[in-house]
Amino acid sequence: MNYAFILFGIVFIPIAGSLLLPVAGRISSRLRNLLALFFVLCSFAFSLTLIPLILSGGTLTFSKELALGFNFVLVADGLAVFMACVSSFISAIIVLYSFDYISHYENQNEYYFMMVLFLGSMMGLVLSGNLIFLYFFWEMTALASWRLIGFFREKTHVLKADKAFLVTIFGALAMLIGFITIYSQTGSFDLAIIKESLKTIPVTNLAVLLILAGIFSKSATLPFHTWLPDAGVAPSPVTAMLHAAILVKIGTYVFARLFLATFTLDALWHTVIPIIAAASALVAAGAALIEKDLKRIIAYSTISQIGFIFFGLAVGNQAAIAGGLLYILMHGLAKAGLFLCAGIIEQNTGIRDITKMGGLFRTMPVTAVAFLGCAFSVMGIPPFGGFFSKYLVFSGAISNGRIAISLVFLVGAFMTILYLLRLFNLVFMGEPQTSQAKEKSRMMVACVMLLAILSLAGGILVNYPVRFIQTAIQGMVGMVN
Amino acid sequence: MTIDIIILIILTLAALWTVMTNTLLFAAIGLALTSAVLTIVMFRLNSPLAAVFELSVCAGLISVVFISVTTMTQPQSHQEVAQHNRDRLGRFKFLPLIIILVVLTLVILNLKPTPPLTIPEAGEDVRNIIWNQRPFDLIGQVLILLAGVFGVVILFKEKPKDE
Amino acid sequence: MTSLLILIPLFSVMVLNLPSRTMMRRFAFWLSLILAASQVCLAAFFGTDLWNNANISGSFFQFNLAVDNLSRVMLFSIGIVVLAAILAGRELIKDENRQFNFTNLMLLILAGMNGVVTTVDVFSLYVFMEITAVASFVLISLQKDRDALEASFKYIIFSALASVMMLAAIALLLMVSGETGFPGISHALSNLPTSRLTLLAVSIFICGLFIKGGAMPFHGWLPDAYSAAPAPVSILLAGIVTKTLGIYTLIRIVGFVLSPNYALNNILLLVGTISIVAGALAALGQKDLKRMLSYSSISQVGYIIIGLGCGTPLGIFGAIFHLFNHSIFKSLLFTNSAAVESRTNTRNMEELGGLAERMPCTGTTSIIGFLSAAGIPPLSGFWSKIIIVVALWQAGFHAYSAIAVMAGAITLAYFLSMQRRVFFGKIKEELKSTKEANFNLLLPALLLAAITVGAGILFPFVHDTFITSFFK
Amino acid sequence: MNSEALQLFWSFGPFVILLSVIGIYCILVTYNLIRALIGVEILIKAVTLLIIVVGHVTGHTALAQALVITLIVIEVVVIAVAVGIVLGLHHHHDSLDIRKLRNLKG
Repeated sequence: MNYAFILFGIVFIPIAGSLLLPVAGRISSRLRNLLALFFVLCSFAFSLTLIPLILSGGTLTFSKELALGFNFVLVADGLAVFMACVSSFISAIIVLYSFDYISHYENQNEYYFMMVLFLGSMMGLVLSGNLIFLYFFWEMTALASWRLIGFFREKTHVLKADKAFLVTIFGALAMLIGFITIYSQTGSFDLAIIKESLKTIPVTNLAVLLILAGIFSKSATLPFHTWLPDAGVAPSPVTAMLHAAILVKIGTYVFARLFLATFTLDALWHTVIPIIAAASALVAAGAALIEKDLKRIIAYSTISQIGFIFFGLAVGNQAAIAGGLLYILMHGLAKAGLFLCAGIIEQNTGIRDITKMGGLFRTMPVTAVAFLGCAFSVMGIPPFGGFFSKYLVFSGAISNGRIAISLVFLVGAFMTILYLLRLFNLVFMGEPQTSQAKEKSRMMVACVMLLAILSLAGGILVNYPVRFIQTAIQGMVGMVN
Repeated sequence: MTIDIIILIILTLAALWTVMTNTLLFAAIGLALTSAVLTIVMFRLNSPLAAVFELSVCAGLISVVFISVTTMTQPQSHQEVAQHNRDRLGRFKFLPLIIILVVLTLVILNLKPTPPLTIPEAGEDVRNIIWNQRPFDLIGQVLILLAGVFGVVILFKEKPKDE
Repeated sequence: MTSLLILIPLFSVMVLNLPSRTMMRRFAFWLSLILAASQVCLAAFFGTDLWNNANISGSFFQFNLAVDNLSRVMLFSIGIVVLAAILAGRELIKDENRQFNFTNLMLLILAGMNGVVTTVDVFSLYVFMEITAVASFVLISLQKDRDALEASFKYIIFSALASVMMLAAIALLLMVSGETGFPGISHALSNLPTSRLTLLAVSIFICGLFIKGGAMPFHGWLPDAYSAAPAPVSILLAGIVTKTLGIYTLIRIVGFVLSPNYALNNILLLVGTISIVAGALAALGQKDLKRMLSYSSISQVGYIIIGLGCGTPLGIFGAIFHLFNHSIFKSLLFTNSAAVESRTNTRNMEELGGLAERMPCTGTTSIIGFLSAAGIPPLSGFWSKIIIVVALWQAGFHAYSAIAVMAGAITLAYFLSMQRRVFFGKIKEELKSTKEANFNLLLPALLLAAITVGAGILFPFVHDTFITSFFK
Repeated sequence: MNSEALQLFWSFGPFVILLSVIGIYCILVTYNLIRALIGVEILIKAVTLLIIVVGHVTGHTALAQALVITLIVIEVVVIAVAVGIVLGLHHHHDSLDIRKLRNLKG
């Protein structure tokens, strides 16, 4: 039990620390920035220390009994530690990037407060082993993202933030009803107990439907996807954080946590979910092809890629799940890179309409290279990391006999290549249209370069994450199958 | 017992007249009358102390309050009054109908007045109940009187704020 | 000891008015503040044993009073809301004489509400409800402006109707059980088969309480009274007065006096659900800040009623917890609206905007208040709502539970629109010179926000000390 | 509560119901503030009668009288405050007509 402090550290250092940041901001902005980075890195470091334990096949649990099945449980198994490492690491890079990006604006105290609070809630969500606390942290992430998207106080921005908040909360409330349905089926909110009592019987379809509504609203999948492109009004680090690295992955994580690791799903869902995911992937890719706003294109691309992740997770054999989880990592790195590049471009040129850009390769070479690297990874060009995740998803699906739906996703993958190349062409190639904007901040450029390099390195050294993921899958699926 | 029923019917008629009558002054007087008849009922039902209260406070004090308010707020012209009365008659003409309907329903439900078999004896002393068993209500009376005093001070004495 | 809760305010009012009033004016504010604050501290830190200890007050004032955990929660809420209202009143009621009257009426209302929550006799309950009601009629019409007088008159008529219903019910209960004490009535009702008379008594009683508490089909007076009253009085009315008069009494009667009754529970569930949904929808369409908060109050009261209506101990606990939370966050929101109104002289949300820049503290506490109302973690409103929802589900009322959950989205929608129209957005030219509210309005706002956050984050602690003692 | 008491009770009960109907009807249809108060008064009369009757038939006359006395005191205070408010409204509108007050909505 003396490892429990690690679990608490991962969750509560950022949450408690975030409360300190507005105070620190009054003293000195440098102190506040460094503290924010420190809290995020703390989470990352604590998560890393758990890796050896996981690789040796163990899990770490802390639990405190409360009445009504509201037990406060923190569980660190393979899946949780994987997600914790990925999201805290990407967050750390994004916080580093924000140092320069955000320094021009007001409300910085609130920004860092919410950023770190968000990360803390995310960690709480990932580690919690109880549905009520999962919901608790889920809503807290929605709360933080509401303030982050509404960072600029203009009316239209606030409206869009409100929209995002309402859609995700609507989904979350549906999910809550689903949780309570499960509670009435099993008598507890504790995941371990639920797993025990649902071993033989499938969970009711109503509960699955309601929980899926929550997951899809958070992960911006087809019927609930409209808030995500609108949320692009937020500062770029926020969009990177929300759209790429963390927020939308919450849905996929909860999907894996509940539907793969805890419940036995009805066979029906293994057909329905890939179809929804495919529709989502195609529609969003189509939208990305015709959209003109730089950040909206990348946002639609995110919606499309999330479809691939759900596809991998829903197919349900080991290779496909591994592909889905690897996808979370690779897509997180690459998409964060793309958004941060977009942030650099937007801040330096002052425009977001890609038809008015062009020729930026000459003035922003490093950004362009980083952008291309990240884009290759998202497209799935070997040897970038994105290739391996896509490959695993497809090979898993095909070996499972899902030829038709795989073909649909193949079209989606092809469209990804099309719109990303179109984007790159319009922004970086061709004749310069606006005044020559330079890359001003070294820190920001270094961050995107780091992400591009990591995308490449992730591909070359792909066997390390895959090995870890396989251990994680053994931990979760091994018992179900 | 028949006499009780007759008094109660008079009580109802008094209330009806209070509501139906044309001028506010008569309405206030009708209210006093209702209270007075109620007092008689209370006497007959073994409640003399409460009856005295009812007579002095409700039939007396409250009627005085109503009558003075009525006289303070009566600047209507003759025509207005006539128009007003026609209006009122239109709205209130349904009341006797409703009363008859209610009586019929009660008769159908077999809830008609019947002579009693026995009348129980009077119980404990009122003073004992008030002072020894329910002192909390007395404190309550003091409090509500204080609140009423503040209400009267604020509502009657201070000048209203100009708009 | 408990009788002191009523006697001390009573004697304070007498002492304040006996010598020359001018001399006592300055003193009155501090006296009332200290009384309210000490009530909060006593209720927070001492268990029920202290209150029910007869030795402290001696044998002279032996009233039939008792404090259980429900009363203790109410005493705490009463103290804190009265504290907030007194502070706000010092800031917002400029005229000295009027302020003195305000303070005196506050003391009377404090005594009245303390009486309501501590008495164990149904007629004394009525008496103290009337004291509170009369004091609030006067408080609403304190400024004697037109809207306030109208609202006050409307409130008087509705309240009188409710009182008459209650009295009739009390008379019928007296008929059935032969006495007016809670234990006696409870005993008599549990021993007797349900007769038509009992059913009639209970239904009239509940109906009267619905009017007093402003549940949805009976709410006609509430939005007017809340929005037309002077700002400090709306804090008091919305925060605690109608909750004590209507909702606390409902919980006390239904949860602790009457025996469980299937038909009654169904009525409660129905009325509660109508209040939740219709109140929230009505709030969506409001332009006046205080009217929106009033309709939101109706909607939140619905949650308390359905919690009570599910009839299980857990549901009743959820109802009590939500009652507490509601009195905290609703008085917080009304304090903020008072701050906004005092600085901008308008309550029309179309004319406001961007105030968060100028009034950061008010804007932030308002966020905390409405998130708690919408049931967003980690604030305390989340826990009470989830307890109510789980209790409903356990009791088998799945549809009601689902409606209650999804109404949270509507709640959030109108509050977000309020926050956007009042505090976010670009600041209007004429509001550029707005300043942050004064200390007397910030202090209660911060205090109430701290309670909301604290009770939410420290829920395990609240749970251990509070829930367990309830189910003892 | 025995059947005799119940029977006795119901010989008075109809009049309580009649008085309440009159009072409620008056409140509902009148346009005059003072008449609304008179309607309230009649309702209170009805309930006073009810309490006295209940005290009579159950033999708790003393308790019933104690309750009625308190009730009368409360009634006076409520009416006094209400009359004060009516006068205030009269000052503003120069009329007692409810139709002229409707600038607040439910």
